[in-house]
Amino acid sequence: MKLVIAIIQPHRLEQVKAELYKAEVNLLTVFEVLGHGRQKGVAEVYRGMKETGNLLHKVCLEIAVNDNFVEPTIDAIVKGAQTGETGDGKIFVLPMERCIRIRTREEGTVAIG
Amino acid sequence: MKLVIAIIQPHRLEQVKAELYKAEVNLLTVFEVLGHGRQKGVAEVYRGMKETGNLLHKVCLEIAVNDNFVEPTIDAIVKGAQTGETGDGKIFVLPMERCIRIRTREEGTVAIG
Amino acid sequence: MKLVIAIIQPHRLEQVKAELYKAEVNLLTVFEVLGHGRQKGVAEVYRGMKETGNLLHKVCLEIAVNDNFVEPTIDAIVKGAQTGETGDGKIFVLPMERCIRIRTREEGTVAIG
Amino acid sequence: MMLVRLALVALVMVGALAPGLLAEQTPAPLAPAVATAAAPPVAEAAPKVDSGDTAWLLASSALVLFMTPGLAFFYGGMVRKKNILSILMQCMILCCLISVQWVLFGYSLAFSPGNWFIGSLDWAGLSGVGLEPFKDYSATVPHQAFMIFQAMFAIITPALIIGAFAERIKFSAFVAFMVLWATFVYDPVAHWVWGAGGMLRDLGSLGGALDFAGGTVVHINAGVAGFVMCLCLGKRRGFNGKTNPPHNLPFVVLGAAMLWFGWFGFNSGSALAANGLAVSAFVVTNTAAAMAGLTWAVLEWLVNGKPTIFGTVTGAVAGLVAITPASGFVSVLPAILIGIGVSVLCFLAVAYLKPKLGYDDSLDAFGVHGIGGMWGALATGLFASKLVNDAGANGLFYGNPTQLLTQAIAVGATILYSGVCTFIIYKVLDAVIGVRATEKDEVIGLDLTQHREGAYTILE
Amino acid sequence: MMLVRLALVALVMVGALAPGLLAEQTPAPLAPAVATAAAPPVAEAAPKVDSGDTAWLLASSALVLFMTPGLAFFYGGMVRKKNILSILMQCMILCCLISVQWVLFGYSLAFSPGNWFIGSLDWAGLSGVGLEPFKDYSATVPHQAFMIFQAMFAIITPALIIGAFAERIKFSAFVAFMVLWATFVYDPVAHWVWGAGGMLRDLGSLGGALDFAGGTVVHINAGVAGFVMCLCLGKRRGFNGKTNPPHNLPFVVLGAAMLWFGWFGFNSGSALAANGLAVSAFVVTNTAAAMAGLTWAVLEWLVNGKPTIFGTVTGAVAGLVAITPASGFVSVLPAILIGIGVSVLCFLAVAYLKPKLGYDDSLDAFGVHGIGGMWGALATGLFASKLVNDAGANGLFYGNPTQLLTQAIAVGATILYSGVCTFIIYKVLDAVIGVRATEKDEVIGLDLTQHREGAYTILE
Amino acid sequence: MMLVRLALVALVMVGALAPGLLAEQTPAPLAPAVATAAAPPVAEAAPKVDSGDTAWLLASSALVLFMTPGLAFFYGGMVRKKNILSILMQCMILCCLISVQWVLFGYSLAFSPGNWFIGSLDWAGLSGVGLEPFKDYSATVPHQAFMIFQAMFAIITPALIIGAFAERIKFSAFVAFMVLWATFVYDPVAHWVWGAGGMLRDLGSLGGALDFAGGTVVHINAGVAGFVMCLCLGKRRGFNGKTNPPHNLPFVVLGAAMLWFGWFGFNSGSALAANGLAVSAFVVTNTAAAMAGLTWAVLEWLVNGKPTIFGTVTGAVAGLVAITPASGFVSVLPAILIGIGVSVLCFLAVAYLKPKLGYDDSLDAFGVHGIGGMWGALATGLFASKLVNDAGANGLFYGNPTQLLTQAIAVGATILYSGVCTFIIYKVLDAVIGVRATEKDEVIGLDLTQHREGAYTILE
Ligand SMILES: Nc1ncnc2c1ncn2[C@@H]1O[C@H](COP(=O)(O)OP(=O)(O)O)[C@@H](O)[C@H]1O
Ligand SMILES: Nc1ncnc2c1ncn2[C@@H]1O[C@H](COP(=O)(O)OP(=O)(O)O)[C@@H](O)[C@H]1O
Ligand SMILES: Nc1ncnc2c1ncn2[C@@H]1O[C@H](COP(=O)(O)OP(=O)(O)O)[C@@H](O)[C@H]1O
Repeated sequence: MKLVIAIIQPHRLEQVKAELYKAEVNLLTVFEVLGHGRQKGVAEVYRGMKETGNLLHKVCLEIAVNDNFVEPTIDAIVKGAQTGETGDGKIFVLPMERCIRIRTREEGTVAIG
Repeated sequence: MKLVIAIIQPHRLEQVKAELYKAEVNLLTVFEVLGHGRQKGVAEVYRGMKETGNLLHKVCLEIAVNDNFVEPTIDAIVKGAQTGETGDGKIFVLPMERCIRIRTREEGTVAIG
Repeated sequence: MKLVIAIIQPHRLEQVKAELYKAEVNLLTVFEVLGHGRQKGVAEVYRGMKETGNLLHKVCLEIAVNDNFVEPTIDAIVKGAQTGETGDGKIFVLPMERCIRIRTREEGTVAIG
Repeated sequence: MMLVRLALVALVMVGALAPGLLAEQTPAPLAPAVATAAAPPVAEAAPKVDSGDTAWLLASSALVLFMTPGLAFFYGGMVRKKNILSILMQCMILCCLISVQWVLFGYSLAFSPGNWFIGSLDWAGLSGVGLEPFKDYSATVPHQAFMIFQAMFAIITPALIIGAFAERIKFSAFVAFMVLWATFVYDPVAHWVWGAGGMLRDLGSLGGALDFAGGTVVHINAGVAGFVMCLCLGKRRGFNGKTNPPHNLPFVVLGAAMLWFGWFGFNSGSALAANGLAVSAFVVTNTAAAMAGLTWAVLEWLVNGKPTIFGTVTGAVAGLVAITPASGFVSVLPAILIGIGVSVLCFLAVAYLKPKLGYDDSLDAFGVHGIGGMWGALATGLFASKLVNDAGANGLFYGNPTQLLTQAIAVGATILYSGVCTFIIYKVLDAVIGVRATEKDEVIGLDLTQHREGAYTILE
Repeated sequence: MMLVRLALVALVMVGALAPGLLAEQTPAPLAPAVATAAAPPVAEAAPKVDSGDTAWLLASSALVLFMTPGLAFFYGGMVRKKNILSILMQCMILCCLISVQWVLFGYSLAFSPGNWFIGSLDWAGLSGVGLEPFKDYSATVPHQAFMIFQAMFAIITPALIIGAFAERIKFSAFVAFMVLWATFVYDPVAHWVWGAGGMLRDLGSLGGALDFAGGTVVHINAGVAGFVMCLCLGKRRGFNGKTNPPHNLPFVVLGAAMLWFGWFGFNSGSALAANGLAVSAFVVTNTAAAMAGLTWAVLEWLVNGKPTIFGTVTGAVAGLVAITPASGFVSVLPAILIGIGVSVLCFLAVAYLKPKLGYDDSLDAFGVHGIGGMWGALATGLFASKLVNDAGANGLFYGNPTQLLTQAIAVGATILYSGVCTFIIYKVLDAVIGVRATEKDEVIGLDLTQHREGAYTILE
Repeated sequence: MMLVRLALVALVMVGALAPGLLAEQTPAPLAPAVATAAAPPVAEAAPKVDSGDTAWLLASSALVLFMTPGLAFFYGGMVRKKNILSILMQCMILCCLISVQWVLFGYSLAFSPGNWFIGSLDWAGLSGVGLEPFKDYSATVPHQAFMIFQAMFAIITPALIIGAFAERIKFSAFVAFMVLWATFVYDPVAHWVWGAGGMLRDLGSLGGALDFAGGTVVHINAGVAGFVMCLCLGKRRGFNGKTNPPHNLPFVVLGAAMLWFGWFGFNSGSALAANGLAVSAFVVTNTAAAMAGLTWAVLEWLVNGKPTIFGTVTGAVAGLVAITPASGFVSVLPAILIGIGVSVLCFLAVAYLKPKLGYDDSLDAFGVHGIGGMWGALATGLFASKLVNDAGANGLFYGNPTQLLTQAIAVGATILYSGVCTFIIYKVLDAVIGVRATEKDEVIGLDLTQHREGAYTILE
């Protein structure tokens, strides 16, 4: 089992979700993050002073998948999120040892989906 | 050492925290996420148009624990979060290689607690 | 490849970022979390009733790095975030199996930076 | 049980008072308006509209209308994120509901000449309520202006109750409750105090109860109803005496500011003219609010170590509540005392009495409006002075202890009537449709479950 | 294409009407103000300023100014987080822009005595617009008070259009569009309806079109312009008929409350005096808003199972729109009918017509203001009564079917003129500077790309 | 050191002026109110309350009260999340504190007939301040109405200073500072300019300084105090010339809208009557605000490539500041010039001077109110015209260069007095209780550390 973490552009979330459904990956967790990468954001100006924090809005997806789903998941994310411009984001795959469904206390492969 | 990630219903957070204290797990990190799972949320309607995003408010817990604490932690979370209805959430256990306490730069098992 | 997760005091973010740049770690993802640790926060009082939730604002950093960057990254975070007082936070290092750059679909070491 | 006992007491009391009242009241043709005491006894000339008075009453009506959304934010900021829309909705639907009820029959029930208990339906649909002044209520402004000014009071009063049962009421039951409550509780009590021939307006040898802008009619009435409702409904699930922090304190402050701003219309507008009395009411209103806000902050500083903005605005609102009945009858130094008194009492009620007794008055509708209103009504009996308002009366400290008794009777009658009727309405509704939200709905939040909408998006 | 056809029809219609109008109009020296009908035919004494009337008109002007930020929050809460500042900016820059345009030449174009189509530049820079009353517009308040009251209308009207093209317009194009629109569309239409000698103020044997506070000038005018703009600009990218939830519904409610509050100045202030007519307008305004809010909630309850706060305040605003032209001419029961009618119509437009036709009127500027304004203008022709306003006219239900025709002509003329001119302005601007934001800018959000600032911080 | 030098200059200057002033002033029994110049020299009839004037003054008082919460949101939106409540609290506690101080002794110090420097305590507790008009201040409205209108000015002036030391002051020190500042700085300066016998109201052969609604008393006074305080307190920790983005820009806009709205009461209400002068003040107020907002946006467009809403509302507020002293003396075209001028000056101050000099005026209290107030006061000396206000004076451009000198003296006196006294108060307080928050408190945020409460919840 793996935990796939993807950081994407906020406005691509809908497409990514659509691609994931096509790949039959239906369960996911999403949250808002700030990303600092190669992408240069818009330099904000407040009362004449430039704000250079340069943290850009991104969306982070966490998806726990069984091993055979890793590749389709990655493909779906790339398909949905790729624009070809800097700032498209990254996918990280982490090993995951256990997965438990709270409702039933089922564990393992069956609990993931 | 493991990193336990749990996604639960927001309104069970208090109970989960209470159970964790009982299990002597006192340190944790919490944040708000949106979950997409089996649970069907309330379909929102705005000026007659249904919103079908279907991302539900959830709370994510991250708890770093020593190996012998993994089981008690899982038990506590399940106990606090289980309602028996869809949407109760999941627990993921990830291997963790190192843990450093910033204040003291202590590392390893001792730094976790 | 590792995923370095650091939980720090919000007001140290600027320093940590500065230290990371010095260490040539330029890419990171940040989000706001609530931490429950040893640190005792200010007990809030609303209309005479104490609020004892005791979850304090923290900032969480996620940084994917190549193995040779793990140590410098940890050093930089500690340098930027350490005040010596309870609440300074923790660093967790997780093994990471794959890293994909969405824009190019490059994978592995090269995709991290 | 306790409530049933209370009901009995009420009936007895009302029964005991009624004959005397009837005797006194029935013959007297429209006693001079005590509460709305601005009108001097004019010679029988045709009443003329004064443009300045009308301008002020219209401005005041707009200000009072603005208070209900103000209250929505005051309350809405206090609840958890998942329930703010339910509060906003409850307040705004009352703006809609009662505005319509009022022109259709509410105003008629409350203000048309009827008996000592309630008006008639003669003015239903505003028939007979025209654009000429109606001498008994306002000699210098169009009758409809008085009507619409009063409409705003009829809207905000039930809205105040919302604070008591926030976060756990079913919306359908809320609507039904409010229609009944407005009709069977608010309209009669308004009639008693302000209506031509109303029973508290002239208590015979006791004189009339003084209530310039609604201490009994508005605040006690709503506060007690809230108290009964929160007892009947029970606590919020998961409520353990610990408070949920307000999800958006700036909204609470915004609401309080809108309330303070609007309250100038509420109290000063109740002079029904842009004259010295209006000015005096304006001044004491501001002073009492300020002093009460200050007092609450100081109490917190002493008790909790730090003063809060939440406490300060709570105190200011409590001060506004307390000065309401007194605002046309007291001068500025008594206003300061009223402000101090109300914050001490409400602070005790909210921070000690409530946790002690363990009722869940979610946003302190009773603790602030009930307690504050009682103090204000009684304090009017202490500090009222004919020097401020010739058409009023002197209070205890100006040599007239009877006035305090009169005030106490008004307070008692309102408490009993409001308490009993609210209880009855609750029981009927609970039997018929059920008042409380289901556990699941409460846990998910009323916004999603009662209204299918969420207040804030997370991502976009 | 369709639009081009419409333009032709408009030209024909205007062409057909013009000669007759000219014939009727030109000789008649400043026909009595129908819309601003408060002024009685005074004997030729030197006009005197009435302090009460002036107080109310100044208060009303402040209230109407407050509506534009109200609208900013009403609209701003509805968009996605990344675009709220663009809405606020568009509204506030209009406050600035039109305030200046108005004193420089806008007021003169709209209100100085000119021909049937437009005023002159005689009053440019307010020359000749003094502190004495100007009898044709307001006999009892300084002329400049009337001017500044009208300024607020000139500000909010273009602001209403923003809802139609929200989240996708280039800011520079927005500014250019608004300057042109205010000058070439708003100012003439205001002249037609309210200006001395304006063509819709006296349609000869048809009488004059009744528009008390701006059903045609403000709401239809803006609503139709919005409709044309959203057709021209096309849909927002990613728009698939599904709605983006409002990012901050409490802001929507706050905005609606500010609008309701300010609307008392809008409608009641249009009496230009603190008299019975002002009171009547105040009462029907409140009633129609309330009834419309209630109706929308009920419709949602029936159709979607739950009433929403979003729907309720949308309904209330629609009610305010619809009562606007009628507010000085109808009594309270017709106001209730107008309120019911507008919510039914706008609900259908917003929830069925829009998805069906597939245009992307982002925040329903056309659906609420266009449709609501048309209903209101026509309903004035149904329910107007001389019993309410002697200087007005009777409507269909009071025995004068002609009035409905007159109203229909005013509606038609406004629709055609606004539609055609908006289209022309769009086309010119699109050719010269391009009106729509680039895809990239739209996707990142207008706040960052058009203004280099963000609404909310995440961390601190 | 520099400050000490300044203090010396001040003493010298005041010393030099005083004898002349005394000579001129002492005999003259209550010179005619220049600033509050609405009152015509009435024959000695018993003064009568005018309902229209009273209505407008009450409405204006409510509007000005509403400005302080407006300011709270304007400032509160600009700070970081962890400090917003401290701003709201500081503003609201001032509403409470000064309201009480004012009725107890502040009004007496400022307005009771005293000497050229300060009033007496004769009117303490409002004794002698009744419901009859007091001819010297307002011939047609109750004296208490004038008093409460002035109370609102006394509240907002210290609140303006908050912007300068935001995010780093200890709350206890704040309270002490404000009580002292209101009493020893605001009250005397108000007396100089507006009080009967005040030293700037009649500068002998120079005429009187013109300050219609508070350019010197309110804005320069507060702005300079802010400047001194931010120098004394030092920069916020971590401040490196880079700005923290405002945490909630919609709140900033909301606050600006409330300020604009309330400012109509501030300026137009200062006519103390609903007459032509009030209307004129209303018109120029709106125009200057609009033009200044526009100018700031244009400057940003030129300098930074994009106009911002933050800049636009900052400009509008600056415009309101600048027109304040001039509002009763200038006509609309000068108002436009005043609006342009203030935005240019304040933009330079905020975007260039501040970073250059490196002081940390957190929210530009000095940059906007100080600079804007000075420009406004001087511009009054340029553009004032007796055609607008017969009781005023002509400015430089209307042939009276002396007026500019008079204005400069008023500006100088205010700067010096305010600067010196603020410095002294700071030094005393810093020695006694310490003014600045501890590093730890500042870092955690003032909300939690000074008030034990947080503005927004994250989870619920
Ligand atoms: N090594 C990393 N660790 C953590 N987050 C990263 C890392 N690299 C990229 N990110 C995240 O991905 C986002 C996009 O990265 P960026 O470099 O801008 O685009 P691209 O991957 O197209 O070059 C960043 O804003 C950041 O949130
Ligand atoms: N495979 C997964 N990867 C990531 N998050 C998941 C996964 N499965 C479930 N979740 C999270 O857990 C939440 C609850 O899951 P859901 O399927 O609704 O309930 P249950 O686990 O009771 O069937 C989801 O909303 C989602 O946030
Ligand atoms: N075992 C843990 N698992 C998850 N989060 C932790 C853990 N230990 C600490 N944290 C996070 O680190 C923050 C700081 O920890 P705390 O114990 O207060 O400080 P210190 O590490 O200096 O003793 C906590 O608020 C919490 O968010």
